[in-house]
Amino acid sequence: MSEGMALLTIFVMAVFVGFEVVSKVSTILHTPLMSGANAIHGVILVGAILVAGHADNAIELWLGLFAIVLATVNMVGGFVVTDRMLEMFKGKKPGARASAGSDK
Amino acid sequence: MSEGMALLTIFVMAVFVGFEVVSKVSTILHTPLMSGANAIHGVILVGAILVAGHADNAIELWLGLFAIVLATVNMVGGFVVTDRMLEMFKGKKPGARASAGSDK
Amino acid sequence: MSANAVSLAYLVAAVAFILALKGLSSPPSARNGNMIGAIGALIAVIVVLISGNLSHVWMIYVAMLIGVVPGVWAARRVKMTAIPQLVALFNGVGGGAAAVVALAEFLKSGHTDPVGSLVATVFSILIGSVSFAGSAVTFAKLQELMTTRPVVLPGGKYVSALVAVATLAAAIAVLPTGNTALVVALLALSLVLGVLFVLPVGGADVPIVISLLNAFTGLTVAASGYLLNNTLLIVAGTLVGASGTILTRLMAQAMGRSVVSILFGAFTAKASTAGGPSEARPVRSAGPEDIAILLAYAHKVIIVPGYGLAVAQAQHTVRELADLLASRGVTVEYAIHPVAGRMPGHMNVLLAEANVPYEQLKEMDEVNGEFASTDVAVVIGANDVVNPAARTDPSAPIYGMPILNVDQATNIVFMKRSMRPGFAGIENELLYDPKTTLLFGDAKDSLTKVVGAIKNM
Amino acid sequence: MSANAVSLAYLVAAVAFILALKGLSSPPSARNGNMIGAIGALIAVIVVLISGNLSHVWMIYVAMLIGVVPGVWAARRVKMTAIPQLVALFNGVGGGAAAVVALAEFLKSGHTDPVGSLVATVFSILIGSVSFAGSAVTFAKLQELMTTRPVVLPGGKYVSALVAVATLAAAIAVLPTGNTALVVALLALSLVLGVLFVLPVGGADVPIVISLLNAFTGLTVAASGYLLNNTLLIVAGTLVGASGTILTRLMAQAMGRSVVSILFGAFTAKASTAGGPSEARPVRSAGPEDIAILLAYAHKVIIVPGYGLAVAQAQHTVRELADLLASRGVTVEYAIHPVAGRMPGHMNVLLAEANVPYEQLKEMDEVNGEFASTDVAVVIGANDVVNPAARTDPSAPIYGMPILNVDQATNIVFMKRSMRPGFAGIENELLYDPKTTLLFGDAKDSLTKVVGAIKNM
Amino acid sequence: MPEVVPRLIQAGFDVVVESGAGRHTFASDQAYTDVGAQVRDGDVLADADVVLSVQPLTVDQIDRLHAGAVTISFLPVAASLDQVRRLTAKKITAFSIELLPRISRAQSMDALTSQALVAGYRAVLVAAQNLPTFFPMFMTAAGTIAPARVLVLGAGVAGLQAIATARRLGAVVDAYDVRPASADEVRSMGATFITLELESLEGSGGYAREMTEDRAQRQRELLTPYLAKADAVITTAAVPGRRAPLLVTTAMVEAMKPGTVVVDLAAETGGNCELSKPGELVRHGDVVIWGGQNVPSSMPVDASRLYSKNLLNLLMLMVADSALKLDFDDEIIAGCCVTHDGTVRHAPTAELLGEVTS
Amino acid sequence: MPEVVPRLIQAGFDVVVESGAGRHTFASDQAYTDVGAQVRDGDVLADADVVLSVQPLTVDQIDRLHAGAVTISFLPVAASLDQVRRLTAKKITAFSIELLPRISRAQSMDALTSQALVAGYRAVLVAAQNLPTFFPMFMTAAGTIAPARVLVLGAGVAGLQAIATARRLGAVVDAYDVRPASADEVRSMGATFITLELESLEGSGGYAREMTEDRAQRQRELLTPYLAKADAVITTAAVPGRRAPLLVTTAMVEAMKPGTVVVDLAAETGGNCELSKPGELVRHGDVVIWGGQNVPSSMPVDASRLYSKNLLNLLMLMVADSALKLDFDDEIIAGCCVTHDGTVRHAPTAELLGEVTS
Ligand SMILES: NC(=O)c1ccc[n+]([C@@H]2O[C@H](COP(=O)([O-])OP(=O)(O)OC[C@H]3O[C@@H](n4cnc5c(N)ncnc54)[C@H](OP(=O)(O)O)[C@@H]3O)[C@@H](O)[C@H]2O)c1
Ligand SMILES: NC(=O)c1ccc[n+]([C@@H]2O[C@H](COP(=O)([O-])OP(=O)(O)OC[C@H]3O[C@@H](n4cnc5c(N)ncnc54)[C@H](OP(=O)(O)O)[C@@H]3O)[C@@H](O)[C@H]2O)c1
Ligand SMILES: NC(=O)c1ccc[n+]([C@@H]2O[C@H](COP(=O)([O-])OP(=O)(O)OC[C@H]3O[C@@H](n4cnc5c(N)ncnc54)[C@H](O)[C@@H]3O)[C@@H](O)[C@H]2O)c1
Ligand SMILES: NC(=O)c1ccc[n+]([C@@H]2O[C@H](COP(=O)([O-])OP(=O)(O)OC[C@H]3O[C@@H](n4cnc5c(N)ncnc54)[C@H](O)[C@@H]3O)[C@@H](O)[C@H]2O)c1
Repeated sequence: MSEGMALLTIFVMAVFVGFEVVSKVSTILHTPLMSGANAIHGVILVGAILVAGHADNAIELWLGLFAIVLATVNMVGGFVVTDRMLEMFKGKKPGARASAGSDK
Repeated sequence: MSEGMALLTIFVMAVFVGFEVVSKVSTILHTPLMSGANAIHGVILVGAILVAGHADNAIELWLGLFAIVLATVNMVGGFVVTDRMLEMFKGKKPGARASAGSDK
Repeated sequence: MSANAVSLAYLVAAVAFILALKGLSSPPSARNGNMIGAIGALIAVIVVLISGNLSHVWMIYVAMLIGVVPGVWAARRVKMTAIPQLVALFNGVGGGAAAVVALAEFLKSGHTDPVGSLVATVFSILIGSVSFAGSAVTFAKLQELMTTRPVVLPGGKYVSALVAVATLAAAIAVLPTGNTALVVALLALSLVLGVLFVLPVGGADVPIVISLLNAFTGLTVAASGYLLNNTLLIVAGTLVGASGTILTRLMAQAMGRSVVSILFGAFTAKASTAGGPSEARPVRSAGPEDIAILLAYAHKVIIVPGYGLAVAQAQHTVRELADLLASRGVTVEYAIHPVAGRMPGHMNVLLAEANVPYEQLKEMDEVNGEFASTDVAVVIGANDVVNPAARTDPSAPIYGMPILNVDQATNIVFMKRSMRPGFAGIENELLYDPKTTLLFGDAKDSLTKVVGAIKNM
Repeated sequence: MSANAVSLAYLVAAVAFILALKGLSSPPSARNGNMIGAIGALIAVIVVLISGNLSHVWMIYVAMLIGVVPGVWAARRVKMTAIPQLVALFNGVGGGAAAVVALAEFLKSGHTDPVGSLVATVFSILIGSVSFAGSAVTFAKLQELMTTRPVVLPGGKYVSALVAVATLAAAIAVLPTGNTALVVALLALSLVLGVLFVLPVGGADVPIVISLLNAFTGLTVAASGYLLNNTLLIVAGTLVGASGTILTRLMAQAMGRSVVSILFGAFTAKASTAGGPSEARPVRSAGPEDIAILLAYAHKVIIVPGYGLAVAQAQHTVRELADLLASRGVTVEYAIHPVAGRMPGHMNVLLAEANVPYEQLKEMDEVNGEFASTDVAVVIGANDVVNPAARTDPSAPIYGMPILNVDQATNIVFMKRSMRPGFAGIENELLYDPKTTLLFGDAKDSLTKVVGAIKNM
Repeated sequence: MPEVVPRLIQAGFDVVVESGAGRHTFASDQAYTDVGAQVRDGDVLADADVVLSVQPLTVDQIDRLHAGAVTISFLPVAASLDQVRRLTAKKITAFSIELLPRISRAQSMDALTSQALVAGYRAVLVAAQNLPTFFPMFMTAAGTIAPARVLVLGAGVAGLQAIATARRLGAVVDAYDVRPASADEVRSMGATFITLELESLEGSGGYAREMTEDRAQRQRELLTPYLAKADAVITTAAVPGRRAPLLVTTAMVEAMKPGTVVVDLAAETGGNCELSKPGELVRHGDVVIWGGQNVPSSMPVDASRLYSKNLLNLLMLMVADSALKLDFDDEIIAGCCVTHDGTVRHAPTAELLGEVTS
Repeated sequence: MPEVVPRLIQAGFDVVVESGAGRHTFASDQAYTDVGAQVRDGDVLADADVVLSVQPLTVDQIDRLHAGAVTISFLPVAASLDQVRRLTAKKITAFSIELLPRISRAQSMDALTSQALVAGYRAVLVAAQNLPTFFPMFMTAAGTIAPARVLVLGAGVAGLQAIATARRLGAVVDAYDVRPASADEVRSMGATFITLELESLEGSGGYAREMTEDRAQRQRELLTPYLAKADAVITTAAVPGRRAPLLVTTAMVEAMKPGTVVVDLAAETGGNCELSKPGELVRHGDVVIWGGQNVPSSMPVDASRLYSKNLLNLLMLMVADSALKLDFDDEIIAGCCVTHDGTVRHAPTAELLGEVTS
């Protein structure tokens, strides 16, 4: 099996996992879930670090560093803000309903 | 990434897909689902064909052919019998409840 | 075909398998799911056949033909009631095939294989053989070629433990050596282990064991796939292994069993007798989901309320069930026996409270002719009023009392808490009828669960 | 670290992300899910940092520090109501990062890359930039830095179409040539496209667009992973892409919108005005699931029945809801206003029919003090009896009538069919209260759905 | 009722109806003739083979029957020794509905049950009618009306039906009975069962046994607080063949709230309440006590409909091949036959007669 | 009722109660004294500032009042012109409960509503009591009893309550009213609304208007088949200040099934049924017609409880700072005041008086 095919297979499987895992989420979790997923794609930080770490010239380096800053904001901020949204599910503390997102 | 790691990744992803996909099945479908899954692992037929087709000596060949027979029974019989079990869900025809499996 | 095209086709087949399992998980899509699975398998087989550089092609075709004929024939002809043993059989041959494939691969290149491959080989042979032998025994049990009761040999658990240890030793010994003789010994020991593993399992646990062996076979196939460097086998096998594991747990849960105690039944003296069909008379009980599906897919349902409905104060819930079914296009009626309950008109008072429209209540004479065309009669907390002893047993205190002809319905569901009799204190044969399914528990609880299950469908 | 160890660590991180999404899908496990995701991300970052052969390590650390500070600060300090725009912002910078990574990779080796990698590069830059620019605009909208109404430029749809075509052309042109100038052009065009894409979206659709852009970013990350030959990025990006897509559909469904019409809002003149907050007074309506969660996580719920409950004949269903909540440990009471309904004691008759215990019925005077400590007041088919105009508006025909102090509850849920007033024919300010959530529909239908949703939790 | 006549004719009977018999049930003589019965003025008894009636025949009426005739009616044996003697003398076969065995098969003939159903329902109407307050709860602009508390003593057929009807009207119902099974039965009607710290009493056939005076005294004491809380009390307690147990004494009535209504369905057999008089509305202080007398007749149409169906079912048991055929091996026929062919078949009655004559 | 006395005292009144006034509601004179009222024999009117009563004061009683006194009671103005004249002459301020505007705020004072509630409930009890059959359905071993069909004509407060009570007892209920909103209201009680092909009539304040004789005739014709199917008919139709509409003629009664019961709550204002006489049970053929007269008084305790609460709420509206203060800008006070300070404030009455004297 070629490496490309392996990656494709992994990609397809990941698509299924992604579909299945969230297919039965309740409305109230839409926003936190979106935010959590958003934080996860902050792993582009790994890519950014690789780019910066293996930069051959200044422009690559600076692009990489710029990407690191952006990706870090995405990842760290994302997890923290998601956690804040989910505070209402800590124990059984009602009423603190995040008025976010699902507003119409 | 080594080929082994790719296969491992695929394996892990497949585990998740397998888990997720059947995690909310109703009792009445337990037996048909088992039977369907059973038919699916009949794809070992592919392996058996490869073994027989690439056999270097008689013993490998015969083992391969034997495996082909077994695997074919598994695969073909499995899909047919599953289909029979599922006849009750054809349109809305009740009463023909497969009395299988879930008997106590 | 190029290697990439083959891989792509395999990927398509793998996706088909995923969709098949997904489809099989819900009633409306189950048949299509199975069909998609079959198509996936077909694609895989065609691809491997045309992907070229196979020798012995004609022999392969003949072998497949030899496999197809009995497979289809058995699957077609077998009686509905014999399906579980057939599934067991199919599973066994699949496990066997995987073990044989691993053996053949080992013979071809085993001595030179890296450890990783040897591990896969050993795993495949061991588990495949256990699955094969175990399935053979379950088949024999279900087909009643042997006793369905748990078989406990004298000192059985020591023998089992011994064989298990020996098998493991052989398996480990193979790894550094790649010794063929050891592999053959492993094969033999694994077969014995498979037999010992299933022998102590009692009748009720057999379906769970079949499911477990099914998961085993899946993992074997995945291991074979690793050996052959074939992603499709890995994915398909893993899918079956994973879903089979979950399914085994779900089945055990639904039947109130523990997988672990079944797994180690061979090694524990106690567990070996658990759940055997030692009760003189078997009844069939089921979970709320089963009842839900039975009802949701019926055309006509008659509800027979009795004293238990009143005791449970389940009048509102039964109405909810009736409304829910009606909204799904099922015809629902209530059959009111004149002496159901403990007061004349007890059921009327009860159902009027829940606002059941009077038109849905049918008197006995009016409804008795309808049972024959009824898919499911749901008897909720009633007993004497449907007891055929009133017709057949002159010594019964209810002999001569007209009863509701529930026994003429295609399926009968009883919701009650136990096997205890009703007011007249006599056993009800109908509880043991093969058409009958029992849902034990307080009527209100049971109804609530069934309603929930139907809503989730 | 060996390459295999790194891969293994990445696999662990990928699994963590899967578990994170799984956890985030159900309320009780959501917080842990998020935590697991964070741990996965931490592992990934640590591994890439220590896996060796990185240059410029200190600069990298500094860059990360520069990112952490504002990220955490913003996430911590922002007001609850401003969270959506923050999420949009985070999403945008993520997309931007992915695009920059792709650009850097391209600059490094783009001219020699195979077509496959170039496709990934182009995809990454295009979608990443769209996501970045689009998110920036949504941020501006939500933060009210610009109007929240759909912005339709004169001839907007032609401009959009033109830019889209140009972007596509640039993208395609890059593939055979690998021309740097074209890539820069692509970048610029994509940014413009992102802006044009989001401008015509009205306030109500913004959350859906954020979710869509989030899925886009996921796919961009996956593409970057392909470029960098990094499985973790592929898996994580794909997971987010797939789940984000599903989520977008779910969100659109829940709000009764069509994803397609939002997607192509920029190209269709009509769609651009749909659902804008052009109605003079916004109300917040929600789906049964929202109400279900609100109720299930409450400590104390007061049900306020009115004439609509009687019209819908939903007495049995409301009791079911109350029982269900009580069984989950929620305190439930009914607040009976003396003139609710159309006949003295109307609610009593109704609820007695459903067998609601008399003790759960509270008179107005008795219950009015309790609303302040109530988490959710559920007003079902009532209107006049909770209308604050009775206290505040001397010209109202109900002025001076004592009312139920529903407005003191932490959350208010109204179940009614429309915004129409009740018997007295006057508007109810409470419907527009920020604490109020409306569930439109026949009371019985709505209640049935809420009950179903709670049972599914 | 006219609707049973065709079944009788089909079974081979000639049906003769006393003129005016259907007056209270709105069944005109014409209605009977229409379905094939003969309507006769004057003496319908002389040539009758089977006589179906509600009340037992008087000695006079018995004299007019020919030997071998069959009578089916209510016949409280202990209180009708004269009639029994005459029936024996005239070799008439007499069946007493009261003596019908309480087995499942006999339920369709069980007039005690069907008439108790009517009585239980009527008892609640009487209570509601005489209560100065509402049964149901109302929360209105003019204040809240609390629901009435109804206490049912004796939860047999009539008692259960009273519970059901009172609950329907919205009252809060408590009930008490001595039989152990009745706790579940009461709960199955949605009422609260009162558990007193007393041993239970159950006789055969689902009936209660009589209790010792000591136990009765204790029971009354324990019930007093419940009576004082009640707005309406409905008593139905009975022990077959005995005087009804005394459950509510004058002192207990005096401890009740003003305006309380007591409905005593056992008034005819001695009364569960000391003050009740059959067929009368007695005022004692601010409490009203209503004594039932032939309660089912206050709802003549349905009461007769059920009763005639009961008698029909019983009679059909005695018919084979269009001819009367008494099978004394049948538990039901044997059980409720009082006299046959000159002998008293009902053992306790025979004993009683023996005692009296000796 | 004693329970309102403390509120009155708190508002600054001295409360005087006629001795024996609480007789029918089991409120002893002692009970009144206990809560702070004075109980007096004989003349309690002479020095009263405010007189609260159920029935309008007689001319005699009015004469005993001093000028400037306030009376609150039912006062059917059209039928009480004598009293009105006297009230005017004596400069007494008289309020009529009937004239209370039907606005939301006035609901707690609306005695018409509270008394209609009682009447609707009692009407069903009367019907059930007089019906020779069951209300609910029963499927028993002795055959099936069909549920009673109850027809309610006029679905105002009393009618809705009658529907509710009849449904509680298990009857199948149909109802008819002329107001368009009542279709939904009837359905909200679980009964079936009868739609006749007639235009609807709605006046102000949720009341019905009177209809032309032509339309009335047509309505009767269309209702006839429904009446013939019913087992019990409860009529509550009224048009404020007018004779009750005639809904059921003698011919229609004669077309009813034997045993049918008609309960006419409008008997006092002329009757919805031609044959009804207030306070009497009339038999016409096999049909029984019960005419209501002061129906709430048959359930004195709760009726008075609600009424006294209504009066209390109304009186409180006239009190400010512990003193009586009539604010004629208040829609309610203005609406139900008949005479004040020597003038007739109620326009239609003034007209009527004008007509009579002229
Ligand atoms: N209608 C009358 O007038 C009247 C009067 C007196 C006697 N009877 C007699 O009563 C009998 C009536 O027949 P029937 O079929 O209605 O009742 P039944 O024969 O007494 O059976 C009732 C069944 O309900 C079950 N049950 C009790 N509580 C329950 C609960 N909470 N949830 C679920 N199931 C519950 C019991 O089984 P488990 O314990 O296993 O749950 C029992 O087997 C007849 O024999 C009749 O002759 C009738
Ligand atoms: N109790 C009495 O004695 C009496 C007598 C006469 C008048 N009134 C007056 O009636 C009013 C009673 O207040 P209330 O709050 O109970 O009622 P309300 O103010 O009339 O409000 C009822 C609400 O229920 C909604 N509704 C109607 N059918 C529905 C259905 N099938 N499903 C869901 N919602 C439905 C209507 O809104 P949608 O149309 O948007 O669904 C309406 O806003 C007061 O003004 C009172 O003065 C009372
Ligand atoms: N299986 C059948 O065919 C059948 C038919 C009808 C009735 N039954 C059963 O027979 C039983 C009695 O029926 P019934 O109503 O005709 O009985 P009943 O009229 O003889 O007595 C009425 C009730 O009074 C109760 N009672 C007696 N002494 C009492 C005391 N001191 N205090 C309180 N309560 C006292 C009895 O237990 C009984 O429940 C019921 O359980 C009924 O279900 C069975
Ligand atoms: N908003 C409030 O404060 C308030 C208070 C009490 C009652 N109301 C409303 O006022 C209305 C009438 O109340 P009421 O019971 O005192 O009225 P009512 O006693 O004057 O009349 C009773 C009913 O008879 C009906 N009717 C009149 N002529 C008829 C005819 N020819 N055929 C059939 N029916 C006829 C009327 O429509 C009315 O429903 C009701 O809708 C009630 O809800 C409102």
